[in-house]
Amino acid sequence: MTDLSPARLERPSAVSFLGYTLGLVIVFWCLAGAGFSIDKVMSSPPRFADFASRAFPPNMDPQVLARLGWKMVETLQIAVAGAVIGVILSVPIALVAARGLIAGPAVNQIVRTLLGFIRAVPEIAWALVFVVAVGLGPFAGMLAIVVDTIGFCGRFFADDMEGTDKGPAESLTATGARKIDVVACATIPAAMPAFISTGLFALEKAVRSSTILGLVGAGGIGIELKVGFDLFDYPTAMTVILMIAVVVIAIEQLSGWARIRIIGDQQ
Amino acid sequence: MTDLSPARLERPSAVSFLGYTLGLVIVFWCLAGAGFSIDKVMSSPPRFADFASRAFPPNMDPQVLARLGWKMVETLQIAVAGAVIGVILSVPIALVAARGLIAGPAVNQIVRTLLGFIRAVPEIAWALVFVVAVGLGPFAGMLAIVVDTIGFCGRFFADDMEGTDKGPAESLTATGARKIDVVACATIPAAMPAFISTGLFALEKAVRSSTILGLVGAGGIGIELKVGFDLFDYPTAMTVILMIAVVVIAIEQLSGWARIRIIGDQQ
Amino acid sequence: AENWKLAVTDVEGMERLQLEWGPFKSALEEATGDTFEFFPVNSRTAVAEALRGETVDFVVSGPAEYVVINKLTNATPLIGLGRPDYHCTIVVRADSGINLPTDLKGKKVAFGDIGSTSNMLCPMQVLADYGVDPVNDIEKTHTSRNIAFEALKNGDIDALGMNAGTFVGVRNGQSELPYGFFKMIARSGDLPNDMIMVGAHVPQDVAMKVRDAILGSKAQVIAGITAHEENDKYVGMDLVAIEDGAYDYVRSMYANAGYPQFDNFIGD
Amino acid sequence: MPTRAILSSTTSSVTDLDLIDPAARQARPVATGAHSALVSPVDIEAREVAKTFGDTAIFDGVSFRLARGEAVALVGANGAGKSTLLRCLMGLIPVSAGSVHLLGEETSAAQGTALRSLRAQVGLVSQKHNLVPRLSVLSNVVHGFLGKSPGLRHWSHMLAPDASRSAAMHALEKVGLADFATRRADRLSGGQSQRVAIARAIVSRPKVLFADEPCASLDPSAGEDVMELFFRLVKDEGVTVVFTSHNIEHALRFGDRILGLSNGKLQLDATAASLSPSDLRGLYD
Amino acid sequence: MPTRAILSSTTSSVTDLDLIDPAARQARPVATGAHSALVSPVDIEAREVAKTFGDTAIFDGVSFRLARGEAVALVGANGAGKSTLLRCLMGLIPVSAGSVHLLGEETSAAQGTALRSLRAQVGLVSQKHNLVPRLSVLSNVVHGFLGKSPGLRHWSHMLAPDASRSAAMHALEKVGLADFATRRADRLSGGQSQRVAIARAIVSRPKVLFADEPCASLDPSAGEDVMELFFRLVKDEGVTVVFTSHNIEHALRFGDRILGLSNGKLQLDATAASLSPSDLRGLYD
Ligand SMILES: Nc1ncnc2c1ncn2[C@@H]1O[C@H](COP(=O)(O)OP(=O)(O)OP(=O)(O)O)[C@@H](O)[C@H]1O
Ligand SMILES: Nc1ncnc2c1ncn2[C@@H]1O[C@H](COP(=O)(O)OP(=O)(O)OP(=O)(O)O)[C@@H](O)[C@H]1O
Ligand SMILES: [Mg+2]
Ligand SMILES: [Mg+2]
Repeated sequence: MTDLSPARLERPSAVSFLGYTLGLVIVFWCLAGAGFSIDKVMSSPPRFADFASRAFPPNMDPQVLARLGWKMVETLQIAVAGAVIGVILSVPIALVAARGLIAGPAVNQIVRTLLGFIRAVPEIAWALVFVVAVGLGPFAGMLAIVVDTIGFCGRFFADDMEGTDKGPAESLTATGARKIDVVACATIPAAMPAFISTGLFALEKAVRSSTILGLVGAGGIGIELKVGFDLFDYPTAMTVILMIAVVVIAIEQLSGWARIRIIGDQQ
Repeated sequence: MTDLSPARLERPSAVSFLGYTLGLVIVFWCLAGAGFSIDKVMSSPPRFADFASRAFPPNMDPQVLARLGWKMVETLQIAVAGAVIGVILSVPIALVAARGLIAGPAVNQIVRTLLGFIRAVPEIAWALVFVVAVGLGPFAGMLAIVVDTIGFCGRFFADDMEGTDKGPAESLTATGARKIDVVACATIPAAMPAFISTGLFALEKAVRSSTILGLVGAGGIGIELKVGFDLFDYPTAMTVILMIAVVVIAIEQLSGWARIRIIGDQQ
Repeated sequence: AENWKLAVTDVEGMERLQLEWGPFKSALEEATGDTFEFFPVNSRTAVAEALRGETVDFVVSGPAEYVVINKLTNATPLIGLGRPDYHCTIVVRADSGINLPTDLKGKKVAFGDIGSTSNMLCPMQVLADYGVDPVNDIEKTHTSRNIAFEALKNGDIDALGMNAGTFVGVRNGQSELPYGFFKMIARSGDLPNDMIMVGAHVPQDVAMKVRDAILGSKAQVIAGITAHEENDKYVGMDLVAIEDGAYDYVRSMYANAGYPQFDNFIGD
Repeated sequence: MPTRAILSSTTSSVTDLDLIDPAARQARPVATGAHSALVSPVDIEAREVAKTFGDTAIFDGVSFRLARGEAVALVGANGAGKSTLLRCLMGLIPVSAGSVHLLGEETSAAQGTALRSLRAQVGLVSQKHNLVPRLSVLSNVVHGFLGKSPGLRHWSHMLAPDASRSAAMHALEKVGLADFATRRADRLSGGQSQRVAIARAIVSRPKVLFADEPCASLDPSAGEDVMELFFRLVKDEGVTVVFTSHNIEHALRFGDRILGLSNGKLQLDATAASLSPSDLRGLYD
Repeated sequence: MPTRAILSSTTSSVTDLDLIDPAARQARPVATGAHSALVSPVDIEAREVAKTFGDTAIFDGVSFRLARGEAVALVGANGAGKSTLLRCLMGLIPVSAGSVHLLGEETSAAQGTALRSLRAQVGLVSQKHNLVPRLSVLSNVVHGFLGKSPGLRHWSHMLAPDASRSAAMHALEKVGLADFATRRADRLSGGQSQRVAIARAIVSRPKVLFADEPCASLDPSAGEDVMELFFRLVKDEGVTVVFTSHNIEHALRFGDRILGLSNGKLQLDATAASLSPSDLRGLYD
């Protein structure tokens, strides 16, 4: 009987065998290069406790809280504006970046490469570009967030759409629908939970990377954090981190709520 | 006949109507706060040309290229180590973070909140924490990347798994399989393309955020970039950006290749 | 009355000014009769580009920043913000056996951000003054102040060059460390002043008017700057007229640190 | 109890079908009978069609001509290639060799707008139903209009023109699901989702209808009703219907003509009248 | 041409089934006949079971007792609640009222390990097949062992113990798909994927088998073969089989007993012998 069964592993070709081996070797070489050491991790708790003791308790002075709260509102305002515009612009970009959706492989490749460039350019460089373009201030910060969001969401939206079940799309294609209609009616509904997850992450990312706002003179909570650290004022930095955490977790809740509504219980 | 058709819109409840309106108002308020201005964008080209002219051509001095190339290797080494460990650790974390998978809602909530905290803490703070814990050097940088990767991948892996088709999982549950077996056999294969997309993005992210490596004294290309900008040596900064872009695009290609293999043509 | 745009960046030791500029701003507006729009900016590169693009008029910044911004945009100094005790130091652990800067040859030394006056340029200059070439003789690391400080405490690095005032403040906050855990093995002379500079596009006479107005209401403006500080370490600061020549020393520091492009003497 | 929904309107007069465009009824000459390829126009023609997936050949040398208004049953064992052949006929997957003509145009060569306008005149019921899971049943049916009038208005029943909405409701009524219009498509029973797929395929009044095992999940009575519905489309409107079925009785009763795929060839092409159930049995060995 | 695969081994001797554990064959006393609830042990019992989805009641007051070794056909119109009832019986969705006993334990109350070990003795063929699309056919079948021996080794055919692999191949052979073992499950025809689902359900030799329209996508001959296979499991091994079907002939021929759901109630519970096809017709109006 046993001889009926197929081989456990298809015999890998020489090339792919080499590929796997090389991959493993590289990972271990990287681990070695990173100076991996369990000892070091083990010996850290006491030093760490000392450090933590200097950050606790967070600074809860009402005046400081009020100021930080206000900066957080500023930050949120710009982050929301930038993320919303970025997410909206990402949808058409993702449509042409996704393989097998509406554009051919050459276009996919070009758009994905451009998105890669956008991500490769660091925040500080985008900040400079927009300071040059529109001057210091919140608008430059917002534009930097828009670009950052496009680099992130454009790629993920495209990947999310590629991963959807092709069945409904095929059946709609059979009705004679245009590609764009098929995408709107079958692909996007299928990818919607992933879109929400990615889009709200982009908002969260915009809030967290509010240091970018500090770079362009738009105030925001990022500058408070930097100054807190630079002045060794860990309790205040801690307060800022806690505020950011509250926002991040609130966005996470919103995302969960929206996703559950869309995914449904599927029973 | 027409009266047969259901209403176009289910009448929204007063609460949700208020919710939608409020949402719109907030978005517009945010846009206003961000100082949106088309004028400013229009007037930028000459200033921008001046800026660009100072960045081009990139610095292609062979000596500089060699130095930067070497730093890039260092960076990649630590980024790969950190991202690989982070991605591996993220899988079990995501399993308990994903709703309706193996853990109850309370556990999901706690884990997701913790992941939110991890993301709320900025890179510089993680760098500080790990320098305190394990001392200055590549290992601290790697640990910071691990934590960063967990915050990112833990959340996305969980969301990806929540979004999968529940049918196969139900049928495997019916065989009496444990939850963990169901996840391994049905949920993870379904989420695999998304895992690859997210995991390789985490690697890309680790390379891009290599400034963190500079902060912990682990060298890396990040500090070169910072020096380039701080000392207005834009051509060199440009070279670094181009190098990062090459890496980002290479990772993107790898991701596309692996995803296409897994998604298949589905005909 | 005109509306000026004023950016505050990298004013070491006066970081709080970036956060709590309200009183300073009103003092300025009262003194000049103009209105000022404030931009706290974390990146001197961004400020320089804004000045060059003429989207900002005045900048409050430090000496090292002035040197590079001046080089890039021809902005000129307007008023110096003279502060007491603005200097840097080289610190080691008391138990390290290092007593002289020359003992640091071949050792690990951490500095602050690249291009920071008191956290990088100045300590490097100090080393050079003691006969240690900061580029070739030591193993240097650039990192943030807190990371460097923690690393020194743990012995990951052998010495740390930073703003002396900041160091003293931090050390005093470390109640659990024994007295005398650290020692300074060298310190610099006082550094040139932080300043308010004016963009090249602002007409000279207008700039002078603003300067005179500020100098005329010195007391209020100083009070504005120091208004929110918990302690009085900045009390005693002064507003002074300055000239560019005072910064040549800083220019030479750049060359000494391995970045000759900002040094007048080499450039000429 | 919403359980039992009845295919009530299939018994009503055929004028129901003409709701949108009464003129359409006479637009297509009705075939005079089975195997009328020579007297009435040819709607579907396959010439030496072959299909391989990678190295695996599924079928080859498949040729046939189907006249307008014929009801054709495509039969064959599991894996014989019925679904694959239907997808080739619609140009959803490329043929490996040969050519396919649909309504006078070559689908296997058509592209872009030409291919789309061809498909817009053809309805397809997929074997897997392929509804869009998270949308309502009504929206799924409204999607059937996307070929004929593309664009935003047919993306959702909420945006659809009144005429399309009522036509969609009417199609749902025909398959007995009018009460389920607002239900999410992933909360239907197997048979219900199959019926929605049928409604989507017929809502835009196609000239040609491909139905891949349209009755597989239907209960006996609903299955008959659906076949009756197809029969009416053929007889009264001259629609050409090609359906696959594992129900030999259905195939012989509702098909004018039977095509049988077996071992990668078209082994059988005959009028239903000339065949008995036992003749088909041979295809399944 | 891989097209036609034959259910060859269903005609071979029953000892095939005993490959893994020859002792198992006699482990379960065989029922002496239909409606033997009183003489042989009761394997499945539903007491006043009701199910509602949100506000929609699907059925209520459903009660029955099925003896070990009975073959039971569950019939009813589309949307009558057959699939829902099967899922309630397996504890995959909670019942809204009443209780379900399976193999002597209350599934509707069981949790954790108890529920799992109960399910491990039960096989299920879902109406939608529910294969894991990107895995191989063989891995999908090997998954059938996850209940009896959980853990890594049954995650994939590559890791599976030899005994499981050969049992899985054997099950595939029974459904005529031995040649497709390494094919990705999303590249199968409709009937092929249904057969894989059947193989997965029987591979671990369950004591109870629930099959939701197991022949819907199968060609007539394969459908018969699968029903024969079930019949053998019942007669030779005392497996209790509950299958739903829209094929009245199958239901009457292979079921000892017929349960009919209609209008939210169990309207019919009788031996197959006492019923004629026309008796069932009433369920579909
Ligand atoms: N993407 C694919 N790659 C390889 N083989 C495939 C692919 N899709 C289908 N096949 C194979 O092609 C053959 C024909 O499949 P098809 O779905 O057309 O069969 P069918 O006649 O519709 O069968 P059924 O009655 O089971 O629906 C099958 O053997 C199937 O396994
Ligand atoms: N998640 C759900 N929410 C609401 N209603 C549902 C849900 N799932 C199923 N239903 C409804 O429950 C009823 C019974 O569905 P079920 O799938 O059990 O029918 P069935 O008897 O198996 O029908 P078929 O023969 O078509 O497979 C149907 O009317 C269906 O629309
Ligand atoms: Mg098929
Ligand atoms: Mg069902």
